[in-house]
Amino acid sequence: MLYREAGQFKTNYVADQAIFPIRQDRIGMAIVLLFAWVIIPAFGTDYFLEIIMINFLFFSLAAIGLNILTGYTGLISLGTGGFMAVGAVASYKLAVIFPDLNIILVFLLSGLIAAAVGIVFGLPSLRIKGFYLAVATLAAQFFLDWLFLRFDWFTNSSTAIEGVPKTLFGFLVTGPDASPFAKYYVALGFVTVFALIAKNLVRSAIGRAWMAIRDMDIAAEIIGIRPLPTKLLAFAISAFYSGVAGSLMLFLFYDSAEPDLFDINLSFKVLFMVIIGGLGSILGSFMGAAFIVMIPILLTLAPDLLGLPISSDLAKHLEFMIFGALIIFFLIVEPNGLARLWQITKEKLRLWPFPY
Amino acid sequence: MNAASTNPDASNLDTFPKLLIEHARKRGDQPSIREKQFGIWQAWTWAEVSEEIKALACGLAAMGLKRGDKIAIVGDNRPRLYWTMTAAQAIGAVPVPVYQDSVAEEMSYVIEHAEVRFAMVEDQEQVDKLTEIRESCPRLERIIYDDKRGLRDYTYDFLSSFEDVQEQGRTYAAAHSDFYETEIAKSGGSDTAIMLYTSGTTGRPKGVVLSFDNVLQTAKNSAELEGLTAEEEVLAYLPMAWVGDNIFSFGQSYAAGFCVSCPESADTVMHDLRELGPSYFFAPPRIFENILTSVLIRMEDASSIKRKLFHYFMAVAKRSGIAILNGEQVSLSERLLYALGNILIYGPLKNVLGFSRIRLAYTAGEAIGPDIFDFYRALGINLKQLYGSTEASVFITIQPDGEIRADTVGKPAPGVEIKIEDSGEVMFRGPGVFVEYYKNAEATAETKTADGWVHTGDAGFFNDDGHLKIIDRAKDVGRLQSGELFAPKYIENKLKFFPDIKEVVAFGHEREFCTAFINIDLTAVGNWAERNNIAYASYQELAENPDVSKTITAHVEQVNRDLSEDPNLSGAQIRRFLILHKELDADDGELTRTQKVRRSFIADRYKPLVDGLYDGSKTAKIETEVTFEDGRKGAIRADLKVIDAQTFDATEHLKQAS
Amino acid sequence: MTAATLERSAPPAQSEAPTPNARRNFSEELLKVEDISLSFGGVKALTNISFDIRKHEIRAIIGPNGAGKSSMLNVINGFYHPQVGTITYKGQARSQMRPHEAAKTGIARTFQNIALFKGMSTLDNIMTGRLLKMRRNFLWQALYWGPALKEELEHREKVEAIIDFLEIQAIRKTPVGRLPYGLQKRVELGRALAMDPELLLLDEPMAGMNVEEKEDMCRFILDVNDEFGTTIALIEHDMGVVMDISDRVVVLDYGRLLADGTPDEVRANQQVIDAYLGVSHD
Amino acid sequence: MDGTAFEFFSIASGFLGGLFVDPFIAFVDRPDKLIQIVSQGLSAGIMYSLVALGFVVIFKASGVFNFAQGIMVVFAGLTVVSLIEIGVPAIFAILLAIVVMGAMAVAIERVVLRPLVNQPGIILFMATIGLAFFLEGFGQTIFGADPKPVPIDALGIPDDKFRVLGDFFRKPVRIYQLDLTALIAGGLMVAAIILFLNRTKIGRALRAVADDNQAALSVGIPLPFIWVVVWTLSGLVAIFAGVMWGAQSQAGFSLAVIALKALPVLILGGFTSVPGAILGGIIIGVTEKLAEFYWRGVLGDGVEQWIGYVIALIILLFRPQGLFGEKIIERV
Repeated sequence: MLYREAGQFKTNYVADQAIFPIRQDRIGMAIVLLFAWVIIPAFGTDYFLEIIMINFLFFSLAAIGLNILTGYTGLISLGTGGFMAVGAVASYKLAVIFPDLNIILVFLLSGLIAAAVGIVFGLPSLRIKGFYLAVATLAAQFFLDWLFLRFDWFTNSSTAIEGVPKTLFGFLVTGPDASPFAKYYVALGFVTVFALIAKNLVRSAIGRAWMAIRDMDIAAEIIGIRPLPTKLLAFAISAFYSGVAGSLMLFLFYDSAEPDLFDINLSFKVLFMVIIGGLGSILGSFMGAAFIVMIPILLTLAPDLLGLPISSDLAKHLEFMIFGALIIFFLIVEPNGLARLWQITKEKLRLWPFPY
Repeated sequence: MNAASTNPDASNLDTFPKLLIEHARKRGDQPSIREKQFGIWQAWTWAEVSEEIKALACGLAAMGLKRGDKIAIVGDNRPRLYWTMTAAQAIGAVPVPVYQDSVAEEMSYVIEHAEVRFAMVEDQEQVDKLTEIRESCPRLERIIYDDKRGLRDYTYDFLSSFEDVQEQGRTYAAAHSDFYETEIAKSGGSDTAIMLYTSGTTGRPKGVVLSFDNVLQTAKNSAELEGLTAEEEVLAYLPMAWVGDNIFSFGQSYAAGFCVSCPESADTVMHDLRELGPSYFFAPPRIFENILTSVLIRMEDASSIKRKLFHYFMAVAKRSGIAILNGEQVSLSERLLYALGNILIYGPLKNVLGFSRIRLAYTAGEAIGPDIFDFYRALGINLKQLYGSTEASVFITIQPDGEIRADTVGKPAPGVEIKIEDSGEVMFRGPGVFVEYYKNAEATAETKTADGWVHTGDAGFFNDDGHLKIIDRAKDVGRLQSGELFAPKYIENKLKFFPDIKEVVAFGHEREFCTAFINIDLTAVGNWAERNNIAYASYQELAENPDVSKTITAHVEQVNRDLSEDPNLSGAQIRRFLILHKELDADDGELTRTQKVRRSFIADRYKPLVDGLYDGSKTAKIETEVTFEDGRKGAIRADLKVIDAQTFDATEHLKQAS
Repeated sequence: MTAATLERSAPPAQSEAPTPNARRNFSEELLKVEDISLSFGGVKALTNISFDIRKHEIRAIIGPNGAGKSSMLNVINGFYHPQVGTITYKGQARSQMRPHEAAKTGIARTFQNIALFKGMSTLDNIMTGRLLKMRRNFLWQALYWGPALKEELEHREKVEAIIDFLEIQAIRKTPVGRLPYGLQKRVELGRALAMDPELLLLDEPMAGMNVEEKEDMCRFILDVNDEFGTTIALIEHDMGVVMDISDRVVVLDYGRLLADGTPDEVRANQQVIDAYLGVSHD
Repeated sequence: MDGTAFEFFSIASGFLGGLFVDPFIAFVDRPDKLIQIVSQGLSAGIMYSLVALGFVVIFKASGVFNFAQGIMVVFAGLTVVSLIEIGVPAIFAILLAIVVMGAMAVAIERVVLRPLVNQPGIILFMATIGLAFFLEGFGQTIFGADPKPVPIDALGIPDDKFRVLGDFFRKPVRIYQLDLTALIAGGLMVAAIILFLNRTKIGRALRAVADDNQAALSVGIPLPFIWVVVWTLSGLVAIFAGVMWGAQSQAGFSLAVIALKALPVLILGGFTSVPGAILGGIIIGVTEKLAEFYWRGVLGDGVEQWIGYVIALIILLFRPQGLFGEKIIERV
């Protein structure tokens, strides 16, 4: 309905292969970016920026990472939390050991370290498939959890790792004293750049190789795709995203965290984002992250809004139940995720008023 | 090359090659033609096209194509085939486009009759066809192909590729530096621009000779009348051998300087139409009708909310949209409602169909159903009817903006005079009037009077507003035994306006009463059957379904009721009819290539059925030979039910009305 | 009637010319298999198979169900490793090879049960066929700019030429999962062609098709052979098709070589007649 | 060789020695300890086996990777305990728990599985994670979040330990009756399930379903019924596992996480193998306890948290189908 595609014809491949070949999509994206970069920081409260937006942003990044692995390459992973932990710990250590290192480099290097760890734990994927692989990735999760808890070198002998205060262009952007405003921009910058990179990857040769492996690995091999490097690259890039997300989580959101924050439940949370958002969709990663981030917040707010006094314990229990029920409900309604829902809607809008 | 020779003054731009050079000079970097190929719309600018055509023209000359020679053009709409027209014209040769789907025998006649020496064809399929008929057409010396696919093993020495010809042309042009410009300068407005073979309903096709003046004047006049600019977008998808395509996709493009786009393949025309979003569009009523049918069918499957929205706003549009488009007075609330409808329904609908940007759409060739016509106008698409013929270089009448009616074809086109003979036949005279029928002085004399008036063969009259109304072919208008008027096409069209009915052949001339053969529309009725869980394996089975008969009978009776309102035609109501067991098909000779029914051929072929309609029997038997898609032949036997329809007399109708 | 009526692409007026099968001469060996034996845990799939495939020819492998035809293709493109025997490809005796290595040396194939990437469009599926030829690493691809974009577009052009060749423009952006069977087969052929193969292995390219689709597919196979000079080895059940389009035929039965020769020779071979018409093997 | 290199070398050799030499010295030095730890490992292993068995039964019959198995164990255990707490006799408490688990199976089939039929495995897997969340919230609402002690006496489970082999070793080996009971009862349970699968009509149908859904349908047993049966069956196993496990410590929601340890058992044994689940459980249980005890000196506490996975991974690298899975032959 909103789409007016007649006359938007392409006279070269550059235009035809653009990320948003339809003009209305470009306009939509411009509006989203305008909101994200100007309107939200201009009008958002500290609470909104920090608790909702930053929370949403680093989870989006983690979800994109997992989506590359699970959605595009078809390798189920339950180790995201572990890779995020690697990123968080690495950035903490790097920031402490090299106090002069630029914060952006700290985050990127942490991502690279996580990527290296990802490659190691990705090795079994050559031989193991499906749920076997999923369980194998749990090994990464548990091992890393234990590692960071057990060897206090990682935490500098403290019980928690901390977001070290750092400046960027003269502004304090991390640590407890940094303003949510500054933190938000750092998170947004990372997410914008890396979402674009992810989108570029999945629509070029490497993305097609991943999807080929996902859809039919035997045929992929026969057209010349080498399975191990392709899968390992997916693991590495996925872990890189998770690692950076873990760093952002520590430096921009929690400021201080015990390593067990990055436990198996965090892995599940990100996996939920990917499934609810939509496997094999960058947009879906954002939608899933928004959904999973918002549910607990809404569920905590709901009793107050409805004027129902519930004990905090009961509220907590109810939150679990509702969360679980919602997950099942969404899987039943649209197993292919919110992105698919949007895709269908978009398809309908493009064909409106026709049904097909 | 001096500047003067490439820069003829404007009044001297009397041929297409001259116009081409002018366009290359004036808007050299603007697109001249596009083709969707390899997934994108590849474009050539006027400057590039000018170079391509020059190389081609010189190549053709180098290979021996002489002034006055004919070159056949066979294939789908493709840039290189359009270039061939201009290239041939540049060196004084005459392009003869041939219907690409005609069978070898039909093609052979045209090639032979036109004394074609060269042929420019699209691909292997056409090469094979022409190679086959070459034996019976000794004059055909050279076949040039555009697409070399599958032709690698063809070693015939009479075959050349398009690239070869251009290569030779470039060499030739280098050696004869002034050749091209001199040749172009040699032609003038009165020289032959093109020969088009009409697919006449009877007899052999005739070669209509049109001069540059004919085509160019008509194209210029019409472009001026409608305000066509160099910014128009046009999709060239109709057969190149048809005069309409020659005007809309070629003549007017040169006259106004706009870009013409060729679709990717026959399968993708609708999709390409949507992508391109033309601003100027021509389609015969049949296509508009098909689009409307598919719109309605698709809306049937839409959710009930959407369906209700659609019907509600379509009612609004019918009520006010047409008036708004015609510039009439409409209340503010209706205008707001229409604007809302535009957001919710009309805009998206036009977008999906590819009609969003249409400023001007024409239809012609047959009567268009009022419902169909109104539908598009109500959407805000400026659809107009025109009346024309090959012999007129298309335009005889055009509906002026603001004076659009479904049942008339408008006022005389610029420069055209029209008179009605006592017999009721429409005659015209104007700049587009053809030169002659090629090698057929007799037919020329029959059609064109000494002072330039041309018989259209259509019966019609001017109404009070000065609009021409066409009833039927003059020779087809007959009389029942009772002496009452029988206009078969009028009746047929009325029936064909029902989406369920695809084709009708009415009988009645010198008969006791009027009868008809009916073809149901497989798409529309098939869709109905699917929704009602009625299984059917073939057209024949669906046609025999009693529910279908019932529906069709209702349609026939509705038409009878309408006819009874018209005192002149009330005698020619359909008393008996039958639903044919097969679809009428051009491959069986039952339709012309432009999908018009060949009445007498059908009457002959299905004589047992016609007899059955008049001898009062309940059923009629028939055995027919058919050609399958793969070219094999087979026979269909059928035992058809003859249905009696209720008729109404004028008085009864009046009684009901009072 | 089957596609058997489709003649090798002789132009119409030259029908008096010697038949193309006889006219076509092949001497250069592209691939030779010698004494190949393959078994799965004691079950013998192939026994002592030897034959060759010569450059530019269309080589058919026929035989009843379970004759080992597909196993033979799997051996050629490195999916199965025979226990005994040697494979000489382009003059080099091949050791064990993984399928992606076979792909690198110019062997492409299609599958009996279509093996397309269901989640991707026709265009993307065929684009995957170009992966081996794409040189830019993922860091460039992450930017989708400069050399990576240029490379992407070059390959898009190649792929578009294939789409045009196979006449599948209308389904360019349709996810392949939604396509009817016949078109899927065509897309799969497109993906194999995108690899610019020297040897194209087709596993029952016409299985499950109607007459019209078969004719189309025959035309495409012949055109591929003709235009690109691609050597083709195909497995097919439709004898009419096989006899019409292939230059030489290998007949397998129960994993053994039954006959090898031109279509006419094979047709006249008594053992072949027995295998096909005589005692039923089921 | 300078000082630091030597230092490094000695640390490394100490580390490796701690991993691969010292334990064996300890084995010989204190065989009583070894036997005792192996027996603990056996009893933990049989628990893993039981949870894994629940997974296997469901996965075999419906291809669902049931992540909620752990929470079902907790839920079942708490149901029994809570019923006894409010005064229901033990035997009725167990019978009631069976009814509850049966009802839960019906509900799960109706609400979760049926609408998701024919969806890919990962979707069903995610749904069971959702189910796990729901059950956890639901269970905490009903039973409260705090762990409850299992009334061992009421259930008639012996709670003594006895010392054996005192004559052979420096110290006698302590064997807990609880472990022994678990071992014996677990063994009986497994035997019963194997009998059920092999000897009853429904059991055979279940196995048919595992091989081919269509084939099973043609036998005339409705798929939903089979699903209810397998979920009830795994509910039964859960009751047993919940009570026994709870008896060793306490019945509480933390047990659900421990149940994740049944996963490497699955890899090891194969997702569809009943004997695999049992043997895998015992291997993992014993290794875990051994590693925890003997490597504590070098690696510190908590080795048992991940060692099972590492063992499973190492085995997978050599046998991708697990110890008992069928060999996968890839066809094209």
